[in-house]
Order: sequence, then structure tokens, then C-alpha cells
Amino acid sequence: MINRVVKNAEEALKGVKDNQTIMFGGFGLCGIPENCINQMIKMGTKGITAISNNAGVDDFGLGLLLQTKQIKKMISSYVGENEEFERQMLSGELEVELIPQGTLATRCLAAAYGMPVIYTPAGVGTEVAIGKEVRKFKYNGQEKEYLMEAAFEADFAIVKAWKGDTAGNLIFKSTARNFNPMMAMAGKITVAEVEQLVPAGELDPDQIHTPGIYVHRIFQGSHYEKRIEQRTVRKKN
Amino acid sequence: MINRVVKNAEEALKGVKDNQTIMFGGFGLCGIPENCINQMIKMGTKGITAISNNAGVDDFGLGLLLQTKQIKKMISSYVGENEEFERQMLSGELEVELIPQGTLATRCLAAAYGMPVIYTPAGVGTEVAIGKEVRKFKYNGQEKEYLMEAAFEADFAIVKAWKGDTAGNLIFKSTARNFNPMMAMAGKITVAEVEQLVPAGELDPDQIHTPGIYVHRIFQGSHYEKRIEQRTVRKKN
Amino acid sequence: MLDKNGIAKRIAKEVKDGMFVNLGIGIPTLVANFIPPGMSVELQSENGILGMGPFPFEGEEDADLINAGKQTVTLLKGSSIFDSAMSFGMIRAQKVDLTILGAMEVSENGDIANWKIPGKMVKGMGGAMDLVASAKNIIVAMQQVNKAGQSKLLPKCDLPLTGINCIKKVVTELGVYDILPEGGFKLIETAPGVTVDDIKKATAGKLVISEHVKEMAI
Amino acid sequence: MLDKNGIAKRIAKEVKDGMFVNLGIGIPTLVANFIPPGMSVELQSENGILGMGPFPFEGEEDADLINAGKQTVTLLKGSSIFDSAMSFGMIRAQKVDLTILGAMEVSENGDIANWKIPGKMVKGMGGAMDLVASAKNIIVAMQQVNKAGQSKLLPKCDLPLTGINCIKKVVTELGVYDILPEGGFKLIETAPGVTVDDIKKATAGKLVISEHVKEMAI
Repeated sequence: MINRVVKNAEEALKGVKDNQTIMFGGFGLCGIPENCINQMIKMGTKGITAISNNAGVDDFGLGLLLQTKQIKKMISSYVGENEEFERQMLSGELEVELIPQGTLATRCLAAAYGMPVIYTPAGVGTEVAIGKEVRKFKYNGQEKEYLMEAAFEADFAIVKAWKGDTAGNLIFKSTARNFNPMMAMAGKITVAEVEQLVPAGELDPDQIHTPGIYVHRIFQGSHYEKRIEQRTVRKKN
Repeated sequence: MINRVVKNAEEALKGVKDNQTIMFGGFGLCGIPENCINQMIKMGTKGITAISNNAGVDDFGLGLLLQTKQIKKMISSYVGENEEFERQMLSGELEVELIPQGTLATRCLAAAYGMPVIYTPAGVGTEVAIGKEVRKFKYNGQEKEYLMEAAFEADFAIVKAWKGDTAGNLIFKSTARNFNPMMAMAGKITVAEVEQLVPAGELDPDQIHTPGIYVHRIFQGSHYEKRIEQRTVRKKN
Repeated sequence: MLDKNGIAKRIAKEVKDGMFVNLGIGIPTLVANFIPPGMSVELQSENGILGMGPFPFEGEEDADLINAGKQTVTLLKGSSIFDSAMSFGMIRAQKVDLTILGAMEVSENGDIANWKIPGKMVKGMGGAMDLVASAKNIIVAMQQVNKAGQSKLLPKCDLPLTGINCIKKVVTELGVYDILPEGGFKLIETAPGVTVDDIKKATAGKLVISEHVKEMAI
Repeated sequence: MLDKNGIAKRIAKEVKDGMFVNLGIGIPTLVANFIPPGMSVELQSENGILGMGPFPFEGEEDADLINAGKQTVTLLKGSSIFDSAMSFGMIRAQKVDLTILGAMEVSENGDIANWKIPGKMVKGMGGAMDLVASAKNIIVAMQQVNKAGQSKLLPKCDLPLTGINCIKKVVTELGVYDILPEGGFKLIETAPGVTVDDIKKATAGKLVISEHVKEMAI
């Protein structure tokens, strides 16, 4: 067993420098690496190119790193629910590259699986296609056009899992899984914070979502707020 | 919940015709759909193009369908351990397309994930590259050549899982997983035989390896022999 | 004229037994409320759920269990959770039978715009571009006329596109339209109390009046 | 001159703490027996294991748990199981630090042939083509001379290739060779009792004798 444990977020983020590309797991506020985001604020790392499906809200998640203006560029699929984001984007302070959600996921998968490019039909005929190779392929008996999209290159991937073991194996809970497994596999250096860190041997090898070979540093986070963005409920009758 | 249960192998393989392309899950004799293979022998389906990593052994696994000469063509990565196979191949009775194991796996994944083609470096500069597009890409800071490989098209995918539920969700056990999940996702019609079929709701949604949306027919198999190809042990001292 | 629930109710009639369905944010989400109880349908949420259930009871919300609209939801029996690569994999592989989503504009050749108003609003496309590029059957749920009184069924979309030649059917507060392969909105049903004249005024794109136009039965 | 175990023992010295290693069938499999007990190394088996352990005790074999050579094996603490797409995904993504495999022929520019003898033997390439195309560091374990007495270290491979320009090091019963970027087998160590003359006779490809050739210490 190769031990991947580090003490805390500080140790986990050693080597993060200004002007790097960093992936952040999570969908909305669900499954985001809260401890590492807080640590990034402490560190004051600047000029971040953030690959993340969303940008958090004004006062939580990646929104915090927008408030401190540590993010230079966002590569995301959906960035609503964030006024500060909108202000920085419209004023030109923040660079934004919007790409389809499936393209974002699959460009992570491409990096994870050593595929330099993938083809997707998402965005054909739209402004997303500008400057990209368009090529016809047959799939499922249908010929149509596809865009060539490149694997991401990220200096760090920072993800949040539910359980992890000392070998770096990760298990995600419910829809907090989202982008976390692919990003975990896509970083040059992958940092995972987990709610529960257990000794190697406690997790069922058949039930690992992300094998430890992809995870370079793992630690048990603390004080998870797990804020809910849209609390929707029904009444018992 | 959409119910995917059929009674048995006979019902599961309804509609299988001569001269179709069929994927068979398994690696060696590990995780192979024993019940369905036996049913195919009963049915006498001819002219099968089989996509399977291996060809079984002379008297078990796909080897049985070779004995009955039901297979016209094998698409595999490794076909040792099978004398009848070698005889048919050298005599020209059997068409054989050998492709790298990772290429086989990834062409299944491409079908499963709606990617018409993928690029892999496996086989560049070898006879596997003959007639294929070779293209240079940069990945992980390194520029090298890749082959373009197409997603498989299979009329049926036949897989074996450990547990399944009535909604078609699958869980695999240990290395009996191998090619089964990708093939399950890659068939136009996917048939899954399982050792244990349980009611929907009994499996943990976080631990499903193959979601039921990909699995069209599921049944509980019986009389699994699970033969071991290379029994290797050490002595207790 | 239909309200939002009316539009959702009408669309629910397009949902058939055994379908896997993806519902977008807004009116499409309401469709789930009108699927007949006996029908076997599974909802896919592109953040990684198959077999999505209704909102949780008060006090049972789980921050780790949300839908693509970031709302707290529940799981039904037989559900499964997967990562975003697999989620969009199954969308591209056309395993989802029906996609229902909102739009700002739809053109007579089936183009859709729903993610950006240049200079004003840029929330992003989320999963919409993936869905419209791959889905076999796409229905748009929308208001036919915008707040300024302009039709959103157009000869050509003005806003940046989400996808091209992809929409098969549109259901609005006024009627139900099939988009013809050769182009055009073919009116097949009118909403209760709505006349063909009302519809003509509210349709900027090419309108084809079916011989068999009937009033919606909902 | 080394026996198979000797070759494996020498190669084991190339394995470093913290490495993920893929061992091919044959001599490479034996390398696992010579990794020092205190060292943290995880073995990857391309059918879908990380953290592969030794053969099971008699009576504890599990038909569902085999390695890429189809042998019954065990799992160590911290192991994980995955499908073949992920397995070759991590191989292509160069997460495996060291690959050790057998060969029929190696050429002086690092080409390797190990999967086919036309007209005689066609077992298939299995995962070998994927491994040699992607691995950062590949060591070949082989006999330097075939049964007919011919060298298998060649100017150019005669047999169908498995991969090109990929082998970094070769360990045989006679010696250890680095393959030079400009081409050539650079002899760096001789096996006990083997002379440089013995090696010259057994090497058909370009041989470069290092100034610092020494006898292997194993």
C-alpha cells in the first residue's frame, strides 16, 4: 500500500502557485472541497484558472475566491446565482469560458483516460464551435457533425469525497459525486479532502469510485457546512 | 421504476439472429455469461461476429461456440489457450481480428458514451495501424502519434454480473468485472445474467456499477460452474 | 390559455410507459407532477441520477442529494447515482428517450436558443447543449410570447443558439406545434379558449395550420 | 549467467518506493517475489486490480479473482477493482510508473516484438501494445539468446512489432542494457561469470560497452 495521507489542507496544497490551472470538484454547492477553498483564501494564490462546473454563490464555494479576486479565469458550464461573478464578468475583470456541461465532464475524462481529444456533438452550429474542428462521423446508425475537444490539463485537481482510505481510494456520496471522480483522475496532482478517512483495508475494493493511484494527497476535512442552494420540500399530509 | 426482468436465458435472447455482432463480457473464463452461452448453443445461432477479449478454452466459455462452429469472426485481444481456435484460424475457417486490449475496452466505452471515435497510441507503428488514421496530438506535455479507432456497434451485448435488481442495475464482483460494465453499456440490446436478482430498492444507489438504463433484459442464471483457468496457490507454512 | 401547470400537464401526455425522461429547469420540472401514478417512467437528472423522486419531506433534505436545478430531491426504488461523464455519456448514447426543456426562442427549422442574452444575461448553457445535440426526442415547454409581446416562435433565432435542427415539438400557453422536417410550426392543438387567429398573431415563424387542429384535452 | 529468478531479482532493484508497477506474464511475474518487504509498491494488473497480492493459500482460490495471466491471486489492504476501460485509461494516462514485460525480440532503437510469429503462433497482443505505447518506463525481461542460439537483441526486429521506440532497459541472463536514445544496447552490467566477450557473441544489434561495466550485485 502506498500511503497518500497528508495532515491537513495546508500540507495538501503545498506547491500551488500563482497562475496555475486548478480543477474544483462539485456541482453547485454540492460536493465542493470546502476546506481547500478556505485554505486557498488563506494562501492568497492569485491568477487562478478554475475549471469548475459552477462558480458557487456570492458568499460560499468558489464565490469566495471570486470575492477575493484570486480567480483570473473560469471554465464552467453554468454560472448563474452569483452577482459578484456577473459583475466581474461584465466589467471584464474576469475571463470566462463557457462550455457545455457534458463537454466539461468529458474533457476531464479524456485527461483521466489518456485520450488527447474527444468528439462530441454538443455545440455544433453554435458559438461554442467557433475555431474548433468539425467532423462528420456515423454513430448509432446516424451520421452527424461532431466537435473536437481537447483533454484538460490541470496542475492541480481538488476534490471532495465522502470516505477515503490511507491509500487514497475514494467513495462519493449521492449526487456529491458529480464531477469529483473525473477531476480526481484528471489532475497532474490530485488533492482529495474527505469527510471520513479510514485505514486501508476498511473499504470494499469493489466499491471504490476512484482508485488511489489517481489521488496524490488525501486528508480528513472538518467543519463541513454543506450549504443547500435550493431547499425544496413537500409537506407531509 | 422500469422493470427489466425476463424469465430466463431463452427469453433474454429472443430476437438474436444469424450473422449478428454480439459482445460477450468476461476475461478468460472469469465473469462470462455461462447461461447465455449455453442458450446460444441450444439456439444454434450461426455466423456470429463475437467481440470478446478472449475465446474461452476448448471445452468452456466461448470455446463451446467455436466447437459448434457458430462463430464466424472473433474480435479479441488474446486468444491463446485454445487449440480448436488455433486450428480454425490457421485453416481459415474462422476470421480473426486481433486488437489491443485497451483498444477493445475503449471502443466499448466509446459506444457506451456516444463517442464515435477515440484516439489511442496503442498499435502505432505496428500492423494494427494499417489502414487507420494516424494523427499527432499533445497529451501530458508530450507530442506523439495516435490511431483513430471507431466505437463498436453490437446488436447484442451479453454480460454477467454478480448482483442485479429488477430495474436492471448491476453490481460486479472482483475481477469478474473486467469488460462487463462497458459492454453492458455498449449493446443496442443488452442482456445481463446475474447470480442474484433482488427487488429494486435493495441495492445501494451509490454502489451500482451499471445503471439499469443500459440493461434491457435481466435474469437470474443458474448452475454457475465458474471454472478456474490457472489455479495458482501458495502453501501455508 | 394555459398556465405553467397546464403546459406541464399537456406535455405529460407525451410521456409513455417505459420511458427514461430528462426534465429541464422551470416548467419541465412540473411535468413530473402529471405523470399518471401507474406509469413506469424514470427521471434522469444530468448531475447524475436515474430514478429521481419528488422533493423530500420537510426536515429530510440532504445537501448531498440535489437535482440538476440544485433543488433537494429524493431517490426512488431502483435508482442509481453516477458521475457526470457517465451521465452525459448516456445522453450522447441516446439512452434517454425524451428530453423536455425550456427555451427563449425556437425557430421554424427546430433551432433553439436558451442560454445567453448578449450584454445582459450569461448564465451558461449547463447541460442543454449536450441534451439538444443528442436527444432523440425533444419537446420545448415555453411561453409563446415574451414580456414585450413579441413572439418567441421565429423564422430564425436572434439569440445565440443552443442547438440546431433539434426540436421536434413545442408546447406553449397557446398551443401544441410539431416542427416539420421541411421547416415550419405545424399547429396541431389549441389551448382552451384560444383561437387560430390568436395563434397567428403570436407566431412570427412560418405557421402551418393542420387540417385536424383540435382543442387540447387536458 | 542468471536463471529466471536471477533476472527477476535484478529487475526488482529497479523498483522504487512509492511505485505503481505492472508486471507481465512469465519472468516479470517473479519480480514481485523480490521486492523488499518494507517497500511500498502497488502492483497493477490490467484486467482491473490495483494492490494485487500473492497467490491465495490452497483452498482459498476465488474464480472471480484472477490476474492478467488468468492466475488466481489475492488482494492486499488498500486495493481497488475497476473495469477494463479505467484500467487502460490509467495506463494511457501514465499513472503506472513502471512496466516490466517479456519479449521475443528487442531492437537497438527500442522496438519490441512479443505477440506473433507469422504462420506459427498468434496468441494476440493482449494489453502489451497499450502498455508499451504509453508507459513512461519499460523494462524487458528476456532470454538474450533463443533456443536456436540466435540473439534476440537485434538491429531491427524481424517479427511483427508490438511497439516502437519504447523500451528503456533490457535485463537478460547475461547482462543489463540501457537502450540509448540515439540507438544501441549500452551494456552496464554483466551477470556473474559472464564476460564481455560472451555478451558480444550474444548481441546482434549495436552494442556499446560502458566504461563503467561492472558485475551485477544481486
